[in-house]
Amino acid sequence: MTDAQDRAARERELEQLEEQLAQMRASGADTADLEARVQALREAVWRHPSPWQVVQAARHPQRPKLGDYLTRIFTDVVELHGDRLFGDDPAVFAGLARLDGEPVVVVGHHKGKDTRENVYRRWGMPNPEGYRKAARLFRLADKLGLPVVALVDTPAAYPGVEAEERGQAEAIARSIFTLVQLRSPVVVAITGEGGSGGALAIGVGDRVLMMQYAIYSVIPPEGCAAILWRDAARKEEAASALKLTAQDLLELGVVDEVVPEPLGGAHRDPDRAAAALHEALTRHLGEVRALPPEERIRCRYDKYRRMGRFSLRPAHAAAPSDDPRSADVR
Amino acid sequence: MTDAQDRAARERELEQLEEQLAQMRASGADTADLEARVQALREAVWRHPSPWQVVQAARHPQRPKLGDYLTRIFTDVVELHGDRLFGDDPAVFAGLARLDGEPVVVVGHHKGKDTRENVYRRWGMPNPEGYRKAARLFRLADKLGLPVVALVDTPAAYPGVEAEERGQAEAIARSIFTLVQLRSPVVVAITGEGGSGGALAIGVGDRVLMMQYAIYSVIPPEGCAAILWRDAARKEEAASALKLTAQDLLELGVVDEVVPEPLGGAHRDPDRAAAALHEALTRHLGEVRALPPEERIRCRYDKYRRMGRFSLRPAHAAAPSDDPRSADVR
Amino acid sequence: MLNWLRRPKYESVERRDIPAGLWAKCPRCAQLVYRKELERNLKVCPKCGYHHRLSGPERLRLLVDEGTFQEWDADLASEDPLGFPEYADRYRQAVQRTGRPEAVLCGRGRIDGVPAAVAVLDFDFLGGSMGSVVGEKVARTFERAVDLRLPVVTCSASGGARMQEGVLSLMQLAKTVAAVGRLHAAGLPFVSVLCDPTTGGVTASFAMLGDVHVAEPGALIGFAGARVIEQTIRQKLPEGFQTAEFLLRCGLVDLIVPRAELKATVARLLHLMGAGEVVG
Amino acid sequence: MLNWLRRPKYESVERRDIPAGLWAKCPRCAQLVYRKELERNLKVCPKCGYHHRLSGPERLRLLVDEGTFQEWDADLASEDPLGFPEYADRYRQAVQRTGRPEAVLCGRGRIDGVPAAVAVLDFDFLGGSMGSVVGEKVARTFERAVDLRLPVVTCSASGGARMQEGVLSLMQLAKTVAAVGRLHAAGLPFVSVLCDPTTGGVTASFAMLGDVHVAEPGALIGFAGARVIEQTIRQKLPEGFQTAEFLLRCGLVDLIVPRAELKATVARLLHLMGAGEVVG
Ligand SMILES: [Zn+2]
Ligand SMILES: [Zn+2]
Repeated sequence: MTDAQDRAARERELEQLEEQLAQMRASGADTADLEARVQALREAVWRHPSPWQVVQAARHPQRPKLGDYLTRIFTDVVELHGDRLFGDDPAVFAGLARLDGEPVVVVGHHKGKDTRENVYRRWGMPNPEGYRKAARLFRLADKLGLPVVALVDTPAAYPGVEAEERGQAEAIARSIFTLVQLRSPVVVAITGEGGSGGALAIGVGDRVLMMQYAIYSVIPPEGCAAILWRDAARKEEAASALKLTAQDLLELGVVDEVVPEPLGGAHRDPDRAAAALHEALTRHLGEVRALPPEERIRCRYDKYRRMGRFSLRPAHAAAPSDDPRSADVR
Repeated sequence: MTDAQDRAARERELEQLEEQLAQMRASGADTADLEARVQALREAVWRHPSPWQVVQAARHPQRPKLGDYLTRIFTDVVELHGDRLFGDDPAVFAGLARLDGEPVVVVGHHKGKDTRENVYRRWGMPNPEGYRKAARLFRLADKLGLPVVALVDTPAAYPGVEAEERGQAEAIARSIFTLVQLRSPVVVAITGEGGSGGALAIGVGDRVLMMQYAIYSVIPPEGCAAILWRDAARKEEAASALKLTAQDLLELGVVDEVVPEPLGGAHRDPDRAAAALHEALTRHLGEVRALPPEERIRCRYDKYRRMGRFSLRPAHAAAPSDDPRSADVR
Repeated sequence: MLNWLRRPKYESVERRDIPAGLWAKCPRCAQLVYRKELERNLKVCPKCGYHHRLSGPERLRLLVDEGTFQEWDADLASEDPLGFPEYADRYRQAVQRTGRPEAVLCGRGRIDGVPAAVAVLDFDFLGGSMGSVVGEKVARTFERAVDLRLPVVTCSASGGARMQEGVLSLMQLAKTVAAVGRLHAAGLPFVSVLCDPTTGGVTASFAMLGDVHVAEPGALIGFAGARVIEQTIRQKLPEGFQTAEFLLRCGLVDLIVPRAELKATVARLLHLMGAGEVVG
Repeated sequence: MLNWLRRPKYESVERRDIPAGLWAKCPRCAQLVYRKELERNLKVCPKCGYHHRLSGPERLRLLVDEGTFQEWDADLASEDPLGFPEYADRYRQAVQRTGRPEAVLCGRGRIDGVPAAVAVLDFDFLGGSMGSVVGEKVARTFERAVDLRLPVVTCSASGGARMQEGVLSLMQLAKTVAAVGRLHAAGLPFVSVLCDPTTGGVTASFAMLGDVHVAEPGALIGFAGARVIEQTIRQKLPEGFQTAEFLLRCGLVDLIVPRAELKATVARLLHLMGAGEVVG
């Protein structure tokens, strides 16, 4: 039995035990023994989860969504609508709220809780209107001097004919352009799926946090496997190759902190997940808030300026440049 | 016979003579006598034209349009397309060009030369995309430090369902908002019809010039007559009441200079009309260019801030306020 | 505070919207409603939720905390700059009929305790049209707000620019937009409340430049008039065209708020935009 | 100047687009064209006007005055940051096959005499994909342009972000957009030339933020790939979808310029945006 098969078998066993446990609890039976077994197995399964396991956790239907965090972390939430140009995109939330009593602008991808809502919100895949609504709120934050909190959870920008017609690429580029130049503090949290440009469009900030079992990738593992091996079924290998887990991205310098989740995923204890996210948001926002705006913009520029890894071609490397950006900087 | 009837009779006579003159010229006959008669009659008819006569001149099918001025006044014209959001509006021209050798941004309403082109360009009535394209070019001028020249000639913003859906009012308001805050010099010329908000959207500048037989009105005379007297046929009275001629608007402080036209209208000698407009544009642009941007923005603010006439209500006028804006300022 | 503000006259509104007597007929659901009940319900039909139009003073009473309003520039009056036919008479009649000086009420006050500069357009006065005085008073409201570090709340209800002041009315679009620019540069919040109806030049100027756009349910909001559009496209307009709900779908309005919640919502928005801290 | 720049190798382009021998078959009109004639015609089909793809060096030769190009950062190379399957091999092969170091050529030169900073993406090199090196070189091009007060011209031809560098490639969108912001703040012109094909992450970053967007006729320009969209909407895409002409109608492109006029048009645009005065 391979590692992956072994892992899969244990995951199935865990699922079965969890179901059994739920039934026993419902019937009022004594569950102490079973609970201990479940906990032990859960720890075994999740101590070193495979990247594909994390992908599944990030996409888990019960995983807390924007709305779950809004109600637990923020108070006084008022959703604002519309891009003032064409429409209002239900796949993007944008509004005003309080974080620890202080007003902030909150923007995030809006997935649904059931099929009907998912259809309405396009599974959190924005159209250009969504990004333009977000950018409008970013500019409002800038005008009023309010911090921005962005919660990222999207499979991708919506791939549709009308999205292309109305400038999906322009909307994403413009939103990033707005964020990198914003005077306001910007703290981003990848809470679920960080799907490429569709995520980055609202995911550029002074600090980027990432939930423990969230993913962030330039392409979905399935798409990667289809391109690389012409076989979407090799998605597990692709998930490993893409380095899309929070720990990977922390090591690559793309995210600043990994926010811990309950073992096995935030859906097992949304309150605890939200509390951890809340603590991290508060702490990071406090830190970036302390900087003067010009300094903050400069630091944000440098942060993204440093991202990426490259080296000097050996043939030319005899005399390394004294430009600090010329070589690998991580 | 009333004044108006008398005037109409003389206009008809002038038209007939002009036609006769053209035929005689074509047949090679001696036209000296007839030319003198035509010239005398033309002077009589146009020495003190009625407002309605001016309305007709402003709407004359042969009146020079944006394209006629572009070719005569500017060089090196490059039209740019699109609002980068939704579409490209053929009712608005926007581009780069040279005025007296210096680069400028040129924006203007784009009417057609024949029915087919008029349909395509919606008779110069913009959709929101047109105003958003214009505003994009205004921001480009601001970035590059280029002056803006805006040529106004539109019956109105296009009154359509889709225009409303895509925020016609927002597009107009936003374009004005962009213009009042622009660091670049902005010189506007009303060359034909200045149709209310549809004209003002690109018609706010450091200087506003107006061709002698152009009109500028908050409502078309026909619409005014329909509202006021429930009789669109009383458009001539309405044209008088609305004070929509260049001379009226100069006296009201809305325009800064009246640009002379050939007797009877620019269409009688487009070259001469363009030369006069060119001279005025050059002169005014030179003047506003000399100011530092902050000063220019302040002056532009004050210019519009002063527009309008009002007084203190007699009951309260015993102690006039010392605020200079409290009373009529013209 | 002026007398007419403390004791607003409702006659004109009532004349238009409600038949005389104890009972009023709702223009939307055609049901008869007891007039006192309609008043108690903020002129919202208890049967169908139709939001009757409010006069400027009614709107002010709805929005601003009692006893906190200080009016600005009540003494500005039009001087009929074009000598426009019938304008002087109609203007005088509007003053007499409404007991108010012009189509806008401006001043400062508190909204659920939040100090704010307020401009309320009055549809009863020549259709809430914007001429020199309305433009001037609105612009001054924004300028004073900058001086006093106050947020601005406008409530629009207007047929557009005032025809009788010709192109001078049109210039009020530029004037008010320029004043909004000053508030924007000062980083102060602007909530634009769009009431029934907001059309033409008012929509195409300050009213569409709010940081947040709040509309009343069912309010007519648009640029071009329905009749002009019908003549242009030569077909019937779609159901619900130019309503607040239509504009929400088109991305032009942030929130639709029932009248009973308007004051609390505006106050909350002002707080959330950082306005609560300012002491007025 | 590097050797491969003076004597560009066309093989790879020719291998893909043109059958071996003296005659080439046009992929659009299927007619046979004499290869030398096609070369003389800037690889535009003389029968139907189809614009064959150009390699990076061909594009540079088309755009930049002979003998004026000074390359920047030719020595930057990917270091396979994820240890991604097959990447190291494919990268090495791309270097060998094209004789070029990466998927972008950056430097300064003159365009019809106008000094400019130039970045040309090379579709021959791993589909012009943007990884750490492309992002870094593009960002440096904008930064150096600010230092030297030069305008920037980019020519994009790219399948998007480079999958094999994972989310580091995605971060190049933010990096390049931030660098465009610096150029913007410096008031310097940016002409973005969109060549066939420009898709994905390159379109969604610097390429869509030009002051002026120039596209080649028929060029494919878009964000999402056609196959992904077809799978999503479950129907055929409209005729001409995501072509330059489609984007012009959608308001996303300023000008469509045939290849023969590209250089003169870009130079003219730079002049008109005030770039001519800068001495390089
Ligand atoms: Zn009712
Ligand atoms: Zn061909």
